[in-house]
Amino acid sequence: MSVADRRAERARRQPPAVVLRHLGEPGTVMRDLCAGLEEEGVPVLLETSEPATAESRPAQAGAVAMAFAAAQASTLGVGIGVDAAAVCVHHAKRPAASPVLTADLTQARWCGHNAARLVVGLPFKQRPGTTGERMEESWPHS
Amino acid sequence: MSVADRRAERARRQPPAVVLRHLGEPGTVMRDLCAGLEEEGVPVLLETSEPATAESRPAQAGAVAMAFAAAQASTLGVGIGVDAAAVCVHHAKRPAASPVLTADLTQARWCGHNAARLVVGLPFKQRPGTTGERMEESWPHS
Amino acid sequence: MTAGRTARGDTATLVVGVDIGNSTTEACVAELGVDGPRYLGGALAPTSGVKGTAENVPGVVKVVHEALSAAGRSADELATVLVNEATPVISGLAMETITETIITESTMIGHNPDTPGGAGLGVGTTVAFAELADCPPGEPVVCVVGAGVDFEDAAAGIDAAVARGVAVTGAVVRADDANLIVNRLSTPIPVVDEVTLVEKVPLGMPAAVEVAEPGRTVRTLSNSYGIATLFELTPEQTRMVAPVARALVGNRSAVVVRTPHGDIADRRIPAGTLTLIGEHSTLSVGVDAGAEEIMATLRRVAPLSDATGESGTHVGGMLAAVRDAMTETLADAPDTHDSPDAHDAPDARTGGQDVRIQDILAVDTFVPQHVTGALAGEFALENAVALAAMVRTSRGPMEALAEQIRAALGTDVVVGGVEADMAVLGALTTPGTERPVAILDLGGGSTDAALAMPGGDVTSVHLAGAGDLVTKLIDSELGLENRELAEDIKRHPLAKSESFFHVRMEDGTARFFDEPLPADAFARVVVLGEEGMRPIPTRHSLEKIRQVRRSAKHKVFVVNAVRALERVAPGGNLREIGFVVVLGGSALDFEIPDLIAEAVAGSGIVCGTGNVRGSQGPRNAVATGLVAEHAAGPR
Amino acid sequence: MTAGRTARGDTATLVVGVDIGNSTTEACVAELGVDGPRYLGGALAPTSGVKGTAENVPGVVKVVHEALSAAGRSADELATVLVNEATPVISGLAMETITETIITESTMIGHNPDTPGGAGLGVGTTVAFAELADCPPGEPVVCVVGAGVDFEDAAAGIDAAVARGVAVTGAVVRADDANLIVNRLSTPIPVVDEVTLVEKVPLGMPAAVEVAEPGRTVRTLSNSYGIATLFELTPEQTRMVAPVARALVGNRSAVVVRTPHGDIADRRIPAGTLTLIGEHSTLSVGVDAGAEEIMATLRRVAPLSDATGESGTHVGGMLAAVRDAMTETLADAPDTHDSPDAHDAPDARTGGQDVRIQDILAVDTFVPQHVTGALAGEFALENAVALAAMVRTSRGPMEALAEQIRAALGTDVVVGGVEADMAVLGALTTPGTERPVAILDLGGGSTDAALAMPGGDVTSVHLAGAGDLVTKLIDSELGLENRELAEDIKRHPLAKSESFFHVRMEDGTARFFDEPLPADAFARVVVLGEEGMRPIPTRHSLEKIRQVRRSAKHKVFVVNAVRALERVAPGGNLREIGFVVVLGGSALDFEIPDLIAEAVAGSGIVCGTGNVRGSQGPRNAVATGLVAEHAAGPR
Ligand SMILES: Nc1ncnc2c1ncn2[C@@H]1O[C@H](COP(=O)(O)OP(=O)(O)O)[C@@H](O)[C@H]1O
Ligand SMILES: Nc1ncnc2c1ncn2[C@@H]1O[C@H](COP(=O)(O)OP(=O)(O)O)[C@@H](O)[C@H]1O
Ligand SMILES: [Mg+2]
Ligand SMILES: [Mg+2]
Repeated sequence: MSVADRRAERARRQPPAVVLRHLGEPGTVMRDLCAGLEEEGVPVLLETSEPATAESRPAQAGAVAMAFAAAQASTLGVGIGVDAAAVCVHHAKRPAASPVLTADLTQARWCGHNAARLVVGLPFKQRPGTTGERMEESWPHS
Repeated sequence: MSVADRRAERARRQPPAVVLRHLGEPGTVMRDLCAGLEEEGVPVLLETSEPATAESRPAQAGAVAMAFAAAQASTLGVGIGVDAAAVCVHHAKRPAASPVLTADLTQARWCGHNAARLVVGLPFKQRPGTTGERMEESWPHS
Repeated sequence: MTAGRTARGDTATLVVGVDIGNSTTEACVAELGVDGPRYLGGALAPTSGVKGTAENVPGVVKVVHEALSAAGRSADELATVLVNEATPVISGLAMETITETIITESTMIGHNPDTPGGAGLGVGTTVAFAELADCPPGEPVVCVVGAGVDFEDAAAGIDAAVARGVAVTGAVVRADDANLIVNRLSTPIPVVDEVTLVEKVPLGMPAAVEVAEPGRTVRTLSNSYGIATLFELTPEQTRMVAPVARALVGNRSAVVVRTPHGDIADRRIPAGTLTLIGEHSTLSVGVDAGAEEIMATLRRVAPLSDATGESGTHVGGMLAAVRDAMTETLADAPDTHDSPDAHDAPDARTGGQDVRIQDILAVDTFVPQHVTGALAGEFALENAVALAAMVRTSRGPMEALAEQIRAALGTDVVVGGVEADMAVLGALTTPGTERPVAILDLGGGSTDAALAMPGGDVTSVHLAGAGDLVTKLIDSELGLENRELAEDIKRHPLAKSESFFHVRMEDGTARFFDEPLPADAFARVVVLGEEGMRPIPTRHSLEKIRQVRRSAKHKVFVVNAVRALERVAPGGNLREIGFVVVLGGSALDFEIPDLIAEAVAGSGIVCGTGNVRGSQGPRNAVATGLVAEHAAGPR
Repeated sequence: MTAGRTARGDTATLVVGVDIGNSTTEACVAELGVDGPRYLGGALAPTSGVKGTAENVPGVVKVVHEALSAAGRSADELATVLVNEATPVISGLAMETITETIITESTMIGHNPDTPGGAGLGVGTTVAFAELADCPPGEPVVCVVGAGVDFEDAAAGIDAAVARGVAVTGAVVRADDANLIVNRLSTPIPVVDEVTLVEKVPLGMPAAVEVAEPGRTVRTLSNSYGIATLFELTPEQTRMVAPVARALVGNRSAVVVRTPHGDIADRRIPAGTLTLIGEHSTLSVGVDAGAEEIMATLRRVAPLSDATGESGTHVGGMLAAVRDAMTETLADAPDTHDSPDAHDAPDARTGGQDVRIQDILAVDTFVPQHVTGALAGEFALENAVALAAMVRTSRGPMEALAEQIRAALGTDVVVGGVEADMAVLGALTTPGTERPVAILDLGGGSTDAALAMPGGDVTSVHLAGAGDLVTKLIDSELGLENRELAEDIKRHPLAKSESFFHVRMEDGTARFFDEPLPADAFARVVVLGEEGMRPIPTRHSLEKIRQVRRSAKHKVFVVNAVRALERVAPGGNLREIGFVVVLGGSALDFEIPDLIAEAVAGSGIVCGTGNVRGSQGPRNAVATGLVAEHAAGPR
């Protein structure tokens, strides 16, 4: 069994969680991602990817491929990949090349929220900087 | 990569489907299972397991283990295992030892329906022979 | 605590007020000092036996001890126990189904299998699958596939007939095989499956099979003129077929068979009559006239002196049972006739057999019932009327009960003032209230109201119908046949388990769980009760269950709250009431107080759930009132 | 086809009936032989320009050619084109918001963040996070955490204050950080987050923060007496705070700040008045009195001769615009005054400037609006009144139009009989119908009805309000600001995409897809329109959207159907009508005909969607009637 396989095996024995794979040391990007997931109440499992595999691909494909692999490893079917330039959220049931969403590193917090919302079936949060949707809530009148 | 890993890899490239693993030749049990899935409109992928791995375990554990492995391989996270005595429906997100349902071979059709319903989030059909639940539908009166 | 006692000196006396309710007995401990009562705590327990009888003693002893120990006091410090008047209230519930749906000659199949097959409309003569091979070419047929026919054989047989030139336009199938058959046909046809009594489908008759696209409903068979077009009906025949079309509205699939006398009838079942005896007039009304008519008749004879129901009907039985139960209670009470209560209606006499129904609440409801003659186990929502009735004495056999409590506790027992007055006094300990204040005491069997005007006058009323009727409506409208589950549904919000790891709450929010949820809850609506999630074993949607729950609360409590407030308000004008304080067990409900507040908001009333003594919520008002009254000294 | 022609001999003449509707122009081709008309087909296209004007010619030419080519005939075989009277109808819609919610002094926060933190109730003085370190121990405080404070710092700061003995009981936070903060505290507190204008929360004031368990709603801050208890309010102050409690009903989290003059007001906005001029009396009614009052006033002045709206209001503007548009249309028509139509109300005079409003429909609705003074972007559902008005002439400038059609097509053009008579004749080609029959023509701008008695008498009525008003109500009640999406929602069922591979239909059934659904539809409500799934960009639940859709249809079409049938029925008694045939574009709707059928079912009426000529559904009635009338020869 390869390292990746053993890791997948381990993940299966863990409590259900979104899997987050990233290059190098956890920094503020990872902190933001985890914060988004924690605020939504969905657990996350951090794993460092070997830079070797990731660096041989272009930046975004790195995040996408990592996210897809992470999604396969996640008992919840949701994975996040982070490379030097991008964050990607993926779902195990989607085609590998068609991730749920990708964003630059400044939008990590938003990605974390939406990875969690993917798990519990809530509509995604509006991407920061886009216009808000109408009617978050409303009080009845009489 | 082992045989099992390659198979999982192949499944991922397939269209989304429930994965069904069984011992030996497809027979009426498999036909019933597939009929249940087809009637509900959810695709299924048939795979024969090597008897070697399965026979070394007790009958039910065989079906359960096969179902769990099948669920891991399924892009929909739902797997079915069939051994000489039992049918098991499993979900990738559940603990390996706690399948969604197990039944004897005569209830294969019912298992097929419920594997499909697991995918689309419909309540399970009543197990054949148990008393039906109330109120399948009702017409309003005026 | 010790400091408090010392500060007040030795003059402080320890008293406990006890309110014996129909369902719940409540206690309030206080120390009476020079500057009024100092409340130390309270307790509550289920009432033992029928309110106002000697059976109540164990419950009273229990709450007194619990209240004392919660306050850190011992029984021998206790000076006086104050008990409310505990006038027995007996209430009853009954239900009459007043409509019935009957299909004759197997005219139609109006069920909704989860997985019908094909889409579109097929018209032809019904032919058994076994006879398909003998069908002459050219004739359009609808194939009826009975039990035991394999789906591959069914598809092959239909395809062979089509190849011979037989126009097989649709099929009706016993098994859950519709898509399996359609997927194997060279040309898809509409197929309705899971028709349990398929052998009863009349053969050799013109028939139509319609299946709509997923998420849509049939358009032709639910339209009288659609059926008329298919079967070339005359206007007279179209008139006959109109009920069939109406019954099929909203279905995704349907079958209509044209038989010589086929019909679907919505029969009204003659239910018993109810005779309402007012002080000035007596009127009878058929229960099948519906709740609105019954309540209008009630208003016409008001004030009500008594009511009787036709014997042999549920209503007759219920009214008799309520009367008998009260008679039995009073038979145990030698002192029934002492001190009639000035606050109660003069008709509430309680002598011997002279027990009279004081109020009735009729509510329109529906009950899911199997349709007679249906081929696929269809249910129809039949109309029904639920009735609550109430008998209440002006004063229970209190002295005997007080004597027994005295003996059991070894302290002085004082039978306190009028219950409504006590409730108002207790309610006024809610912060933010002042006279004119009305209380609404929402119990299990009755809804009681009292209005206290600034001068101190209290008017009160006791109406039939409260929390138990809500539970019954939920139980029967959802067809649960499980009162305890219905009670859970009444009290708690719903959710739907959407995966093994999360549920969606009825407000749309999601909640994630670390441990996988039980498989038997999968995709089910669950009620979030005290002991966790409880699946509801029906196929009703979350929205449907929620709507039944809320409408049951509305039909009982909003109606009764308005009825009660109009009866106590000066000139029936709600604007004369400044504050409404909602009390009682049903005031603990998570939505009933809001429903009532919304209903009276237009009248400029401040309405909210009571918070007795600023801490007890809607509980303990009468017990607290007893203490307050006692502390104020003899009036 | 050729055989058919030959069989009928050379005496058969080819005619096309053309119905110019407000929205749609329809044609019906037939061959008139000795034994009546033989229908060959039809066509339909959007009406070009305003009905009854020369602009209609291109549309007419188009449908005639399409109908002929569909029937396999050429234009030079055509003998006669029959055109309906095409009386112009101009309708208009307007909306007035009549309530407004204003929060003063930032008294409350009533929004529902998805993820508030903690659970319970906290009461204390509001303190900015930066000042927390200076708080003396002992004092209960509610911490206000502004923008830019990191959640770890927030949690550390609160924990430090607590360690010093400051009772931090709750927090109000700018960012979406509630759970992040609560998870890091030694003792959890209720935290309301995503308060966008957190810097406006008044500091140094008593405040309460309440967060309910998931799936539950606040119990204390939505109860007037709960707030009174927390802030020790007098009865007078409690009365002031009651609207705050009411606004918070149903929220999972809430903040109330007690400021000296803090208030929340439900102001009624004085909207304009509407003056309804009847034949016998004139009455004015304020639009803010609501739809019920407006419609009651309308009944009091009936029959209506005209209506005016206060200038400077939406209603005034709308009525003036409708009038102007009609005046302009008529100005193009030199022959306006020829042959006034006996079937129409005598008040529908059309001379020059003398254009009069013929009917008005008022509907109560609501519009989600930002609450003035709200701190977290809260919306309130403000009450509004929507109005539809209609002007219709007795006869349009038909001769000019007929002349132009004649020129364009090179055939004889005959202006046919009265529109209502033609519609009835066409409707009676629906199988299963006979006189007495009423038609209900549900269009875009108006709902028309006609009753044909067995003798042949036809009574007709034209009412304001139809499909376009339904679309407008859906648009505004959901706050879409997208009429085209609203039209889609009106016409098609809803679904919710629950995963990347399946959607749940509004009837609860599921549908699986082989291809992953687009990520932007994930967990969204979608409408299943002709071009596939279209996500609805709001956060309304499927049930909410469905309920708005159905109630809009009910408010317009059920109300108008009953109004119209009562006006045409002998003595207003619906039981005199045997059959109701529903026609027009809105009769194609998947639920409007069912809603109407249900509403009239009690009156023993057979009601269904028309099926003109047994094949055209609810379309083509007038065009078919023109042919039928022509075939029957001069009466
Ligand atoms: N938490 C709760 N939510 C809703 N209803 C409740 C709750 N607790 C008790 N009830 C209802 O209160 C009713 C009993 O009220 P109670 O005041 O105890 O009766 P009584 O006044 O007759 O003694 C029952 O119908 C019960 O279902
Ligand atoms: N399939 C449909 N479902 C629901 N409404 C429809 C459908 N097709 C058209 N409509 C509605 O019909 C109305 C137009 O009706 P129509 O009879 O064409 O108007 P008119 O009688 O004014 O010519 C519009 O409001 C449109 O939204
Ligand atoms: Mg089926
Ligand atoms: Mg949050």
